[in-house]
Amino acid sequence: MQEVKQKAIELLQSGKVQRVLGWKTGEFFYDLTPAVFETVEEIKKDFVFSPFCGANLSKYLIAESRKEGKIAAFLKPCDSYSFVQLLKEHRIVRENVHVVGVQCNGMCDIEAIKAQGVKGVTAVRQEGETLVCETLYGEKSVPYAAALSERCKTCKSKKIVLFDELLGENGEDDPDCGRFDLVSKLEAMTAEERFAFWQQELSRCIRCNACRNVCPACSCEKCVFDNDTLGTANKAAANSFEEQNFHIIRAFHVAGRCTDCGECSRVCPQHIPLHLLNRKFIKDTNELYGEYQAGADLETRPPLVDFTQDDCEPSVVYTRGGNGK
Amino acid sequence: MQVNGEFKPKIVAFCCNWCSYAGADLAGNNRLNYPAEVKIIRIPCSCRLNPMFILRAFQRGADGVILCGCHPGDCHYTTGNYYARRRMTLLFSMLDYLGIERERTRVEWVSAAEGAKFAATMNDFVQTVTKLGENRRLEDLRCKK
Amino acid sequence: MKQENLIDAVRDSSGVNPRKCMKCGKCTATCPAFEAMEYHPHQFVDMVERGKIEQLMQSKGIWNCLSCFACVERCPRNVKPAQLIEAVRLAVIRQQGMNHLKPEQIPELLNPDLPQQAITSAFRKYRK
Amino acid sequence: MKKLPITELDSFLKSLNMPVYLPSDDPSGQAKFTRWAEGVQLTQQLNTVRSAKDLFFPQMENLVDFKVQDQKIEIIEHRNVSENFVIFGVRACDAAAFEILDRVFLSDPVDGYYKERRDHALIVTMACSAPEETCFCTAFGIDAADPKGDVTAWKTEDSFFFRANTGKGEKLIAGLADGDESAVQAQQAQTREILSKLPNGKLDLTGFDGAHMMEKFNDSRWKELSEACLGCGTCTFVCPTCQCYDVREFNTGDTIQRFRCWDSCMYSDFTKMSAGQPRPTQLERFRQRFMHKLVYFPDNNDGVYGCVGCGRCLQKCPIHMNIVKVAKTIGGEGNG
Amino acid sequence: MMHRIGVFVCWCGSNIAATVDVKRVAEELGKQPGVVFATDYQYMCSQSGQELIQSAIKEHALTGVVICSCSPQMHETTFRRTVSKAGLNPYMLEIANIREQCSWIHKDKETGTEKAIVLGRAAIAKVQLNAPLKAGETPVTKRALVIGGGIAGIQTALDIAEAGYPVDIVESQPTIGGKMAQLDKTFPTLDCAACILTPRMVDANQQENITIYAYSEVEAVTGFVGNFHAKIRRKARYVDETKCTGCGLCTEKCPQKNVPNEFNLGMDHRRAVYIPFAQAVPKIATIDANYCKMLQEGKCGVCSKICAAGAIDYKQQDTFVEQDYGAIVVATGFRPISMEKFDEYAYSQSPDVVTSLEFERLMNAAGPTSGTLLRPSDGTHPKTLVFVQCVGSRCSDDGRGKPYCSKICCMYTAKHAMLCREKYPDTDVYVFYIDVRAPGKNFDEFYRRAAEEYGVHYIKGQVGKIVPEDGKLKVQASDLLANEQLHIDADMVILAAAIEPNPTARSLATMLTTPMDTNDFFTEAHPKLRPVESATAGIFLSGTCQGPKDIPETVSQASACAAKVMGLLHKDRLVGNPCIAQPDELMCNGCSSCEKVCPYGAITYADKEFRTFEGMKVRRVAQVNPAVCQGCGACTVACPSGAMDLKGFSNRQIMAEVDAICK
Repeated sequence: MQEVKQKAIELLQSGKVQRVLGWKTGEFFYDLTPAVFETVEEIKKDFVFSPFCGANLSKYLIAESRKEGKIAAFLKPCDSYSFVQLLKEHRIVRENVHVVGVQCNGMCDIEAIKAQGVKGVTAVRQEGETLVCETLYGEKSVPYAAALSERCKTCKSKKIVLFDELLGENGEDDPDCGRFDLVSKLEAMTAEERFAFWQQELSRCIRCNACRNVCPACSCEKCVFDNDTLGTANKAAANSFEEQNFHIIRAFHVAGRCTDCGECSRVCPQHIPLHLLNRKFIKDTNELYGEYQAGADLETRPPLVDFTQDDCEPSVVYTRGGNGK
Repeated sequence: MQVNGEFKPKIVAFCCNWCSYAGADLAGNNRLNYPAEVKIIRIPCSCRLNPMFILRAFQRGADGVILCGCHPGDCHYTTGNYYARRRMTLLFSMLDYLGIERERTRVEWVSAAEGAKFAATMNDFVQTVTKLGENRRLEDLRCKK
Repeated sequence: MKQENLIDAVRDSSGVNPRKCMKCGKCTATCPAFEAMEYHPHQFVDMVERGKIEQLMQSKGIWNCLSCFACVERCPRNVKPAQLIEAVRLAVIRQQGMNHLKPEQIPELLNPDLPQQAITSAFRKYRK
Repeated sequence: MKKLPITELDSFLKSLNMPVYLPSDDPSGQAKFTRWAEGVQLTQQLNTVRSAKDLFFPQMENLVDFKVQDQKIEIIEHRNVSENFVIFGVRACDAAAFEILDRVFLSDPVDGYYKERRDHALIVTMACSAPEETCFCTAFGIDAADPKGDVTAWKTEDSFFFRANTGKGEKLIAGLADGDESAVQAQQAQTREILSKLPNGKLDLTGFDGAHMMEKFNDSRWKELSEACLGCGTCTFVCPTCQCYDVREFNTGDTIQRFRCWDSCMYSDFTKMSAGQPRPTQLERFRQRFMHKLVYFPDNNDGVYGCVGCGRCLQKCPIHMNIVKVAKTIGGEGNG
Repeated sequence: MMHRIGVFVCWCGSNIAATVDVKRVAEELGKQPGVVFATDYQYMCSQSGQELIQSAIKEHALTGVVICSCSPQMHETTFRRTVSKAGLNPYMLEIANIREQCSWIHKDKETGTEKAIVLGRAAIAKVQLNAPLKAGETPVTKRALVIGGGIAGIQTALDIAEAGYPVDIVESQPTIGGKMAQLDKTFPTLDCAACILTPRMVDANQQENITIYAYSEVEAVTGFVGNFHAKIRRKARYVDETKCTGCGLCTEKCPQKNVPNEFNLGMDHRRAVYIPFAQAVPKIATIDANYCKMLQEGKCGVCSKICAAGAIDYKQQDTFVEQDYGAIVVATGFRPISMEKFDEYAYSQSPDVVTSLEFERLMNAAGPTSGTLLRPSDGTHPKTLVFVQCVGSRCSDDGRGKPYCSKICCMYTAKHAMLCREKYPDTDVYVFYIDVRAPGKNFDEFYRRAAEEYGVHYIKGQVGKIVPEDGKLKVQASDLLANEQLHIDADMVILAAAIEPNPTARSLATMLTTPMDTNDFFTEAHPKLRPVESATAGIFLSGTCQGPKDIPETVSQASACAAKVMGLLHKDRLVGNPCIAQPDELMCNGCSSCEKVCPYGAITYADKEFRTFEGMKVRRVAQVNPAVCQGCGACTVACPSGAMDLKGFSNRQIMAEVDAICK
């Protein structure tokens, strides 16, 4: 962890970069904020890399890479996929970014810790496989694995797909991560059960747009749901239709572009498992059109802007996947 | 929509200008009957169909939405229907995943020469949607009477 | 059974639309039991189309059809005369009520000259 | 002081004979204000994800319909007359927030839609016994161990204790048996002990006032504070005091429905006008939110801040930027 | 701005008015917001109907027009012109299709009327959002490409060339001439096919404006009407075309003698180096690489040694020609279907069962028997001949045959039967027919002559099966008029095999993006009014690629096709379709999704400077080339931000239609 901070200082000191994109300390141990550091002093004071650096930094590079000078960005495996996807879509000026790949053992989530019944947590320390939490009500222990963010429990890849330099070892894809298990489980349900499941989940949506605004694939200049002239603007989730509409279209718009970084679900204040929508598209495209991982490279055509003459017909839906009768 | 106690579905059919719209015209030329519940919207190509239009139709009270285009390989614009095919496959799969009846959406390739197929397709689709009954799972109550 | 019902019954149970016939006569040309049938396959189709079912039901020829399906195989319009004949036979059998032939009775009725096809066909006819 | 065994809550709520809303866990395990019916359980959690403001100021409500028939337009106003209802289990922070909302909606011109609901509501607050580290209500002089409302309630191991604060409240609990206050006092002492230890409980807000308005406005550190902001509406939508709304129209085909819905000053189209966006970048929007809560609002409202320290934004902000960090960066010396 | 919309409801005589209450439609639509005028009229497309529209536009200051009438495919262009003459932008018009898609399919007047109102409402909703559009212009390349060098292709090419435009003919075979070159005599005049065809072939060869690419194939076509670009593969003949004199010496000396001669349908043999027939154009030898010993084994070289012109070139490779064209004519023709699936006719069991095209060669003086009719099996003179009609035609069964009538069989069978009887009066000739279809000029007279003067036995009924036995063909057939089953011992059976489109047509259609019907015939733009144009602008149809035709019909269609091509090539510039994609640069984020799905490469990107609140910023944004965009709309859906929209079919317009329909 110190190594990362040291690298940030070194890069800035050497003049290789003028700014550093990383994470800044908060009031607590867990409320870290993405931040741009311009001086060594700032870094020494506030730069932090810890198991609570969940935020994906790639999206900030859309704006940051267009500013004067070069910026160093610390990217975790997940973030690196998003970075490559954004490069592919010409959203980032590559030459202005110095990518430092940082390995990640899975990021923790304060809400996961609290879900273990730990209240008023003010500090935390790792002891082997255990997290010891200091709370307003005394010390409590939580297994490290239980503190992991939901998405990190089914991490698809520890590979940093693109970097200018790497801290630590590069990892590999994990095809057996089981990230589609929940999707399969849903597919195996009846249509009624699925409908009930999604109604219950989506009905909590408050249309705060956190999922959209954090999403590296949602980098439109103006979202169709904010666009008054297009006639598609939709500010409030007035009813279940608009909840469905927003999330279906958003998932569709990022289909083939979503790298499955899981930020949407992480930031949802209502804990809607939004990643299950994106993963459905990923699972479908993998099964129907061949394996495709957005952000894995700069060349492969995304499945929705590609085709083969013998693609399956849409009627495949009537017979495929879970027996939804 | 209920008419005299009988359920009459609202069906929106998006037809590509070159094949299916002409196919629908041919069905008319040949006086092939299909239910009046089907209303056709002309689009230049099946690839013009934005998933938002489909959801919009359901929001506004449609009970079924069908897209008709040139047969794969025959697209007037060479490749449009290939993209449409992927988009619709994924969209339909997503709707199904959300528990929305999968039979409410359909894609059928109808050439300009297939007036009979157009009529048969519409007859069959209307029948299927009628059996499903009113669209309840993707409805916007504000738009219902 | 009323006339219309009979026509419907024959059409339904055969699944044949006699209107598809273009009167080419290939069924009749190909029929090995031509001599034994007073109404030849193409006529048969025509008579069903015209609703002359009772006349067909009284015909002996329907029992002489071998059900070899040559007419079905070769019909260019997919009309399937043999299935119409079968449907007429069924109509006759249904009117006979429970007057079924038992399989064990069949050997006695067998004639060495009878083609194999006819035996198979007989099972189909009488086991109903 | 009245006492009610926990096991008898249901029969008590039923005996009230009017709609009761109380925080309950939904199937995903999150607490939200839910209309009580047989089987709806009071949550064990400290607070709801969304505040109680929804009950007076719903996220979306129709104001007026314009019905189009041929070339004529008929105007239909929506003025739903409310029946009396009870909000049960409101925490001190949310209860304090009602007073802030009242200052906005009940001052002239009065918001009829809000007033209608407010007038018909009976508020039963619930004292806190286990505050979270994100709580900082104490910074605003709110006593979580003794909240306001028509009735104040305390929940102990096995009982609820009720104290009426208003005549309406008096009537509500009149039928209950009297109880001994000592259990409540013990709980209050324990809670206050925790409250005194809250990491942000002594947030120093000196200097956030009208007199220092321009100084705060022009502070150079807004840039670094707002830099990571995603411009989503999470903080505003979970906030119990945010009260901005947008008025929009929806065309159902034959009717234009004019509705209002929550808006967020964090959104790029907030208060957009034909001339454009008065706060064009996220920095200005971000600054607006905190300047409003900490400077403009108290300046116009007898020093009352537009924040109650409920801590929801501390928990929910996707990038963990919040009012505490703002106050500490730009605010008083006392924050160390 | 609120539009002032006029609604015009057409009766189309009784076509619409019979099942749609047009008065009520006009009345209801007249109440719609924005509509200031609504009326009905008997024939909107008539002169007086159009005048009515024009005067209403002026009188009521209409800014948008909705016409409820027949399909826009029918009269959209007419009405656009109408409103344009009255000073309105032609794209301020929408047509509600209440004939083909309403009155003609609904029998109940109430139903039809209700639906017509909904369709009208949708058109009104759309026209509210229409914007005046102006079409761009593109130049026209004054050169035509004719694909296929049969009689259809030759005729079209000659007509175009004579009008002064250069034409290229691409023919896959070594010579032009097509199927007609294989025919013996032609009905109903009985003049010899070669005598009338070969002079036209020579004309084509000599016409200065015509370039013949024989033994060539179209490899790729890009572009659009007026601006096509084709890549033509010239297959290696292994003979230098510029040197070969067509003397034919090589074709006599080549030691490889056992190559089935496709010109005679495999009934005799040719050499590995060959000229298909004496009058071939271009008359140049071709080496069949599959059989040439030199090319296969590297040994031989006889032809090279004897060729005085030194034209043989074993190292020749395929070459490519690339050329721009303004118009493309498809004339890919037909072939008889395979008889493999018709086992009952014993085609594969007996050489004496032949197809009609084979029979043409057997009767032809240049054919394998030098024109003497002999049984292929034993070379004897056949006495009894049975002609079977409709083999594989009019079949709606499980894919053995074709559902359509092949049109030419009745007449050529009458010709064959007649010629047989004329040359060999000792023969018995039977024709089994289902119907005799002879509706052409002098056709029925011709058929009757066969029956009346030549004593051909015409029997109504089909042949059920044919069994070869003891050198005879046992034909079992029905005589429907006599209600008999016939048994004939025939010496030869001639099958009138159905015809089908050239098998390469399907891939060509894909390349040209031209629609085909389920039988792989090219679809004409309109079955009656635009019979020689395909639905794809700039692609024209000549001959049997569009449907079965005899020679006179083929030639007249070929000339009609030429006239259409000339009409196109005569124009210097083409007015394009203004309904094209347009990006909103303020919303575009330059992600390249649209570019990836554009079939025409019409989308490029540019870095542009935009004024923002944070100063000038450079962003990558999409640009559409209006001359290249064809308006399919693929990009509009690929674009996640909705920055790309399609003029004339905009997101808002389509959604307005959806709303109006679902209302």
